[in-house]
Amino acid sequence: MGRSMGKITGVWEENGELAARIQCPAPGVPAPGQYVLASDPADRAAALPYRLFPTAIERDGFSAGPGLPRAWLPGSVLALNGPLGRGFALPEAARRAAFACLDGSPARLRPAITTAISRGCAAILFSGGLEGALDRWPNALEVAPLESLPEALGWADALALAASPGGLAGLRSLLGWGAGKRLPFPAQVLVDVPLPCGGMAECGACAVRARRGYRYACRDGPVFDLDELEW
Amino acid sequence: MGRSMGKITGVWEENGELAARIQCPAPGVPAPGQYVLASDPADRAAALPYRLFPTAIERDGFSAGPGLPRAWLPGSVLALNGPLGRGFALPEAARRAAFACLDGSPARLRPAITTAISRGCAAILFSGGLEGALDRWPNALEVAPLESLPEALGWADALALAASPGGLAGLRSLLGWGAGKRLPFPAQVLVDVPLPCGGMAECGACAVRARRGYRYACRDGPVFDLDELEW
Amino acid sequence: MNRGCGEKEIGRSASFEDEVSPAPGLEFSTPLLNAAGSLGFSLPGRGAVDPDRLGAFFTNPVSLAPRRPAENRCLVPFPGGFLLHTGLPNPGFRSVLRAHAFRWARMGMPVIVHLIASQPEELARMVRRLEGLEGVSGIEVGLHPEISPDQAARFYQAARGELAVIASLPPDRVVDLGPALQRAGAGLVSLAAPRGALPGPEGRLIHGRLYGPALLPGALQAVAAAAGLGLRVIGSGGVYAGQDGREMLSAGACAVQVDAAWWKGFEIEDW
Amino acid sequence: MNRGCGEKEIGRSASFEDEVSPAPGLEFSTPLLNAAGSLGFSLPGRGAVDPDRLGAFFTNPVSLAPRRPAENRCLVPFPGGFLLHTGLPNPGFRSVLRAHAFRWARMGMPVIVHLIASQPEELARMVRRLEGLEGVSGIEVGLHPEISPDQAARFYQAARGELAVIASLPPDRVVDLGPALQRAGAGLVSLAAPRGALPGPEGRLIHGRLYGPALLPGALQAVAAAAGLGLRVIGSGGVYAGQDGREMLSAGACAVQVDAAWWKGFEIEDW
Ligand SMILES: Cc1cc2nc3c(=O)[nH]c(=O)nc-3n(C[C@H](O)[C@H](O)[C@H](O)COP(=O)(O)OP(=O)(O)OC[C@H]3O[C@@H](n4cnc5c(N)ncnc54)[C@H](O)[C@@H]3O)c2cc1C
Ligand SMILES: Cc1cc2nc3c(=O)[nH]c(=O)nc-3n(C[C@H](O)[C@H](O)[C@H](O)COP(=O)(O)OP(=O)(O)OC[C@H]3O[C@@H](n4cnc5c(N)ncnc54)[C@H](O)[C@@H]3O)c2cc1C
Ligand SMILES: Cc1cc2nc3c(=O)[nH]c(=O)nc-3n(C[C@H](O)[C@H](O)[C@H](O)COP(=O)(O)O)c2cc1C
Ligand SMILES: Cc1cc2nc3c(=O)[nH]c(=O)nc-3n(C[C@H](O)[C@H](O)[C@H](O)COP(=O)(O)O)c2cc1C
Ligand code: FES
Ligand code: FES
Repeated sequence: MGRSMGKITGVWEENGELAARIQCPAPGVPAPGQYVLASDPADRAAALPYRLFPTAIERDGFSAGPGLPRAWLPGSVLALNGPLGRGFALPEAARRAAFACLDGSPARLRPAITTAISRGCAAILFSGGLEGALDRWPNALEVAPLESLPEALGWADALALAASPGGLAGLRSLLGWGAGKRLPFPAQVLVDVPLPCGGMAECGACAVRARRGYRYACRDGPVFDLDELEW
Repeated sequence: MGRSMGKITGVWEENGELAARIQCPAPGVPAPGQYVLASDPADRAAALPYRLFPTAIERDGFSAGPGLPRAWLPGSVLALNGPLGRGFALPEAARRAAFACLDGSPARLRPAITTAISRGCAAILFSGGLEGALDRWPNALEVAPLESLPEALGWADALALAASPGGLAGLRSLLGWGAGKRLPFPAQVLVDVPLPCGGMAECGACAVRARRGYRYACRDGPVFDLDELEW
Repeated sequence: MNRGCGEKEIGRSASFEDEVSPAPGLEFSTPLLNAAGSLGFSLPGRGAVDPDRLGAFFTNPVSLAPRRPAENRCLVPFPGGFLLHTGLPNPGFRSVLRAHAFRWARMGMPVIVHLIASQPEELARMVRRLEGLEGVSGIEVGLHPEISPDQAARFYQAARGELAVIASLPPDRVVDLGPALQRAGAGLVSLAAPRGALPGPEGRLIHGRLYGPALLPGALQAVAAAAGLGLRVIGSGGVYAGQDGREMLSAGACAVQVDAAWWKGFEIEDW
Repeated sequence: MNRGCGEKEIGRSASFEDEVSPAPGLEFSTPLLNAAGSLGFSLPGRGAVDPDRLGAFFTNPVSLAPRRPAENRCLVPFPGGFLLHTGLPNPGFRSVLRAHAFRWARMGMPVIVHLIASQPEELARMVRRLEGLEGVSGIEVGLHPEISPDQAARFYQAARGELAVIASLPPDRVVDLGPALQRAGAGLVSLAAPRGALPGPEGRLIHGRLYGPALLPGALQAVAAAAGLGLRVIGSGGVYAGQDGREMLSAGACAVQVDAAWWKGFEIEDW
């Protein structure tokens, strides 16, 4: 889609931080796992656009946050660049999807979870905790502590993760899964790295170590097949 | 008074900019023409405190602005330093007070005007315009265009000005008043200069050229007897 | 103070309507440029930047051998800006040419290739190869932050040849590197992003390049210092609006590079 | 890298509980200091700063002759900071002594007098007069932004005598002035506010000192550079919170000066 203008139509607090709903043209709405770069043209002090991952997706907009700038008030106009990158593509045939948030906010997994459940898939979210109001999560979602993620190995037929590179480095030991060994089902991971240029500059800030060399999360990700990466 | 904590109890727009009411301990309330330095402890990016001139004075607080930071929302806590400096001291006996705003916002003169009127003094404000809602100004106030300020020379028995150093430099030609000649009544001027240190550092940013050398507006002003200054 | 790039403009600053000739053989149709590293190796697609409004295109930094991203790469925000440490990853000179030279030939504006090298000989090898290339009008030589004045002069001399050469100075080294470069024959310089240090995500101090509107005052000072030495200077640092660019021209720059502001959505139309 | 001030601390950074001895004859009860120009000629009243928590007091800059405010004095904000041009007004050395020397004697902490001079002889005259004065433990010598390495060494030598001498370096001159000062015998430096330029209220470019949290990355870089040369360095620039000061100590500073953050209401208690 590229550049468009968006408008903040609502803000609220989640865990003491600002979250917002942003209205934008339909082609500007990101799919689960994609991102949008947003700037408030009135904020002269901002050096970079904000990286927004959708936490809820609608036809004419999406929600993002928590962690947005306090100065983003309802009515604010935003310059948007997106949707950018590759989102989640869980197998259509998946019937038991495990989701795991290794660090950061699990809200970034919410649209992928909602999509899976709406396809009739059973879903468990393994996470340190659920942020925000419980009513923002689908009723059908089961939630389990992150430590029990190894149990997903026997149950699930697909896995979607969100993790920083550091969190990803701890995945094998969390699962008790031997070095080099592949998981028994398709797995994808949304990698949490800075995305300052969104690919415009090939700046390299978003580089993620892959099996062969590096991948740039802004363009090749931010969602990768787990086996593409070094983990 | 020195340091205290204040709280924003209301915000509104005047001419498209933010104005606010700040609640604080009674000894922290500035008199007309005095100032308070305020910082929002949550605003890590702010390099300096904001200089607040009261635009309305109450027992437990004051109003300030327009021009305050957008991030100052109702409920925000502010670290206050003040009241600082010397305010207006119009002669008790004055019966016909002229007020003139040579540049900037006339709202800084409002508390002095309200005080004069409450003492039974007639008041005319010479100003390029009235900012904000008319109902914030006393009904008894007469308003006249700045160009008619020379008429005050025949009518008034006291004058209170607000001006930047540049505005003050144009006063004699505005009045058609010969170089070195004194006005026929007591006159004071609130000089609009940066007040970054509030006197703490003798930084000199607020220096105002006086008849003899310089005066520091943060400590010797910001309100000066007009004849103290070079004008 | 040298306040223009072309001979005609001595004595007044360039404006964004002007064509400028900062060095023999180099013509910018407008003084608005991009900084190396801000728009990739050739212009990105999606119409993010209108090529007709750009006076020249500066490529990402290119080294002879491929460079991988730094192990401890990171981005650290601070009030008014951010620190970026990437290690300047690039696929190396040959791969860059293979993927982008045909685009440079069709870009419709002068292409300046930004080169980084550890040795003057390395630099010379790359420059000689670029001299034959269609579309390439000049090279910008990245000088590393702690280079000595003698070394800087040697790098400059190694780069001289058929192409226009722009020495990219660390802005805090203008005063001590400028005269040495002038003696070596350099008349045109640009300003690299200043370096700084902040604790990274793991708490250790990371050194990196600084970007953001907070950099403008330091950049204007460096532009004025370079112009004061009699250098023609392409300014950069903290330019986030047309007004910032005009200030830089008034301060003595002959052209202005916009860097990370493109990422925020800098609009050429604002100028 | 020299990571402490006192002999005992080589190899680990100072913390805010430490007493530090940055130079022979100089003892700071804590590494938290104020920068010259931030708290006046002697401590302001009203309890704005708790003198018991400050390791030493640095006076405003003092020149031999009185200095009037610059005609074009001004303050220009920018994202993350502000530019201040005042011309360093002060009533001159004799008047400052008359008004403040008796306070320095009773301050209960080392007093460091910041001196600015156009000539080494001028500096020497002021230093000799201060040597007898009760309470004064050292002097900080302001070096002007465009000084040559030789001149800087001459200023340092003129100041040497009975008092501890701290050379206040422009932060962008650490690399080229540091070695010259070391050869002249200087072991202890501090960092002046960096200079920058922005258009003033009348549109003309104003050069001045820069302050604000946006200056921290450049300051940490300069501290690391000075410590890397083996200098003992008092860091300053952009310190607005205890954490910023601790980063500066980790980067190699032996003590930290807080500047304009006092004006915003910097609380020693936060540390
Ligand atoms: C200011 C500066 C200027 C430099 N200039 C040059 C140059 O001109 N030419 C050159 O060949 N090399 C230069 N270097 C060194 C160069 O940055 C490193 O060699 C490179 O980043 C290492 O990349 P890496 O992925 O191999 O190692 P990394 O894994 O990134 O780092 C290896 C180690 O080096 C340290 N380190 C590396 N880069 C940084 C950094 N930016 N900040 C803090 N610590 C770091 C870390 O402590 C780390 O443990 C410079 C380094 C700095 C800090
Ligand atoms: C970066 C810098 C470093 C300097 N270092 C020294 C020094 O070490 N020793 C020394 O003796 N003098 C130095 N000067 C000059 C000194 O700042 C001026 O002489 C002084 O400010 C003049 O004060 P004034 O009130 O007499 O004149 P002003 O009326 O303030 O200025 C006179 C004219 O000088 C120019 N000017 C003066 N100061 C500035 C400024 N800060 N920014 C932009 N323009 C200015 C203006 O164009 C003005 O028209 C320096 C100036 C600069 C810009
Ligand atoms: C001429 C030049 C040569 C450089 N050579 C190297 C190098 O050989 N190895 C290296 O790790 N970095 C090298 N650098 C990169 C710098 O050290 C630094 O990493 C660069 O400015 C990128 O900034 P960043 O790492 O903060 O992103 C070089 C830089 C320049 C300008
Ligand atoms: C050692 C030293 C000597 C200086 N001498 C003069 C001087 O003689 N005249 C002058 O106008 N400024 C002089 N300056 C002041 C600087 O030019 C500059 O004005 C100072 O750093 C104050 O910054 P500001 O003017 O931006 O506020 C001197 C500064 C230093 C550090
Ligand atoms: S964000 Fe810049 S290359 Fe990916
Ligand atoms: S505001 Fe600093 S001396 Fe007046």
